[in-house]
Amino acid sequence: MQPLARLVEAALFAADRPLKLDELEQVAPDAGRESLLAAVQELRDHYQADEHGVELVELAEGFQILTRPEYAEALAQARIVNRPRKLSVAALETLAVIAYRQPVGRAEIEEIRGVAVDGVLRLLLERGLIEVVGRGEGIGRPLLYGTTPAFLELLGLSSLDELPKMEELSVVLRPLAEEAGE
Amino acid sequence: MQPLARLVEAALFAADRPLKLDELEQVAPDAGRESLLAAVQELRDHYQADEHGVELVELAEGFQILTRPEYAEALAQARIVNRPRKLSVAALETLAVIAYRQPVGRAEIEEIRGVAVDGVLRLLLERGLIEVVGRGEGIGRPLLYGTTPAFLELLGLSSLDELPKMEELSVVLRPLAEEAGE
Amino acid sequence: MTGLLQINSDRAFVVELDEFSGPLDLLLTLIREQQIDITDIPIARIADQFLAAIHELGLNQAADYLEMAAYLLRIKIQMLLPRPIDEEEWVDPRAELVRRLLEYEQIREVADWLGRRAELRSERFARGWVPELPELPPPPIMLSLDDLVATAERLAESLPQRVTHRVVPRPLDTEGATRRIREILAVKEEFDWAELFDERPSVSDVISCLIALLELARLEEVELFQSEPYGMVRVRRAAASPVG
Repeated sequence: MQPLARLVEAALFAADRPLKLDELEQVAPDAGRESLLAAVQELRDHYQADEHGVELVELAEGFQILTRPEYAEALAQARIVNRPRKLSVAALETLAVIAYRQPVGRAEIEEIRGVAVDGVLRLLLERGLIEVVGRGEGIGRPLLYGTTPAFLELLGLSSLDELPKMEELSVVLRPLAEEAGE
Repeated sequence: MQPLARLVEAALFAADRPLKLDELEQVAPDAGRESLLAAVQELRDHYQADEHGVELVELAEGFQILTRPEYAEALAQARIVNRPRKLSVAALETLAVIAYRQPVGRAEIEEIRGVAVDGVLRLLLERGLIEVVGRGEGIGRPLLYGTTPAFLELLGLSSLDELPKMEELSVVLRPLAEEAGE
Repeated sequence: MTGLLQINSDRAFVVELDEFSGPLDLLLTLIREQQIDITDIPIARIADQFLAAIHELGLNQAADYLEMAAYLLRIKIQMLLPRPIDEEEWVDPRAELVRRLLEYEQIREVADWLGRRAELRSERFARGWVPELPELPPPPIMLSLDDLVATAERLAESLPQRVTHRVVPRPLDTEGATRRIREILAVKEEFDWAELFDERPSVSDVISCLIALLELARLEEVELFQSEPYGMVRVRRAAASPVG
């Protein structure tokens, strides 16, 4: 392949979105649109002629390299794309706080974790691991969260009582009199 | 390219992480390990011979397609990619201790580095470079840490065996008795 | 004291104001700068230089550095004690320090190697954009009880539980208070601020409302006024307010 086609391949591969011609121009500022289009064409032809497992397509969003459609099923079957994912540390921490302190509101979770948790809460709600179990006292009557049966199922627990006891996490931040009295 | 090499290419393209041979076997259940390895080799040779902008590398006990290093500058300049932030010396030192002594607890890391490492450990955990791999003996049953596949990925290592051997290092730990006797 | 001042005035060594990764790093730098044999450290001199350096670098508040300084001074004193007549019995007080320094040097070498590898790796990029295959449900979640419990314990450990004087009140909820104020303003043009509360509001509720009101006043959404000194604070929808 020609140097420009190689650079175009690297750019299309590494980009986190389809690239328009303008964006390719930024990668190779001296090349000019004509030669860039020729390079794109060369790459497309190459994938075609050498019978690659991927192809170069042009959609409204720009140019992109995609796997050929005939492999979609094998990839999905093997969960190459749709593999089970571990929860992020942020999600896991939030889930741990909710599991041990439910029902618990957002403010309290944020206090313990020290960061905003909106995004994580939404994710956990969408994945059915937590649900809204009520509303708290106080201004705005905050939503309170708890874990779902799906959460227990995922952990292979039959009830929340089976969660290992964690005195610290269920007690800390409870009424201060207790702690201060130590 | 041969059909199996095409399928391997599609799988490696579709994944955003290194794929182990096991995972490739799931994509092509009837192929057998030998022919899969041959297909991987064919793909690697093809990228090399046809001078592609990407190459196939062995990484984190698997295989991954990555852009060639010579394009890093152009891609970063054009904001196609963000270069990962460099790890601090503190983080690298902590990783070094964990990599060589895993499973290892916080106290031991602090003893070797001579500083508190809570913050660094948290950062490394959050970035998924280390994980809790068990608990030690003794008071409080301290958490023990080990490195993750993401650690290998970050360094471009195919396995922990690629780390420099202790005896290859220029500084060699001598037994205490020897020094005391001087 | 004189020693310290002396070191400050004639600086035989060059300490860069770069950050050190810890006291061992600083110590090793001092030793290297002066090409000192690590197994025969002139401990009195190094201890003074270490103290001078952490003072100069503003590290004299950091516990790790202070601990090392104390350790060095302890060795310095031990070195001054008369040795037993029988030299065989004598254990060099510096032996442990030497072992730690060598061990640290080793780790440092590995850390540098890791850094170079990471640098090389950062020149190569994996696929940035992986389109979802059409019509796939979201990927299943992997979750283990061990992970959850380890995470919970890690969190619990990091909580300030042993600090008994730290009072952790109910968190303020200015967002909720703002919402409530806007709700009332949507139906009333003006109201007593006491209307914001239940019969027995908590301190944090009152503070939340106060902060919310001040913020809304700043944004010119509301006007606050009193009809007489010490009178009840009234909240009024501002003329240009988008609310309502």
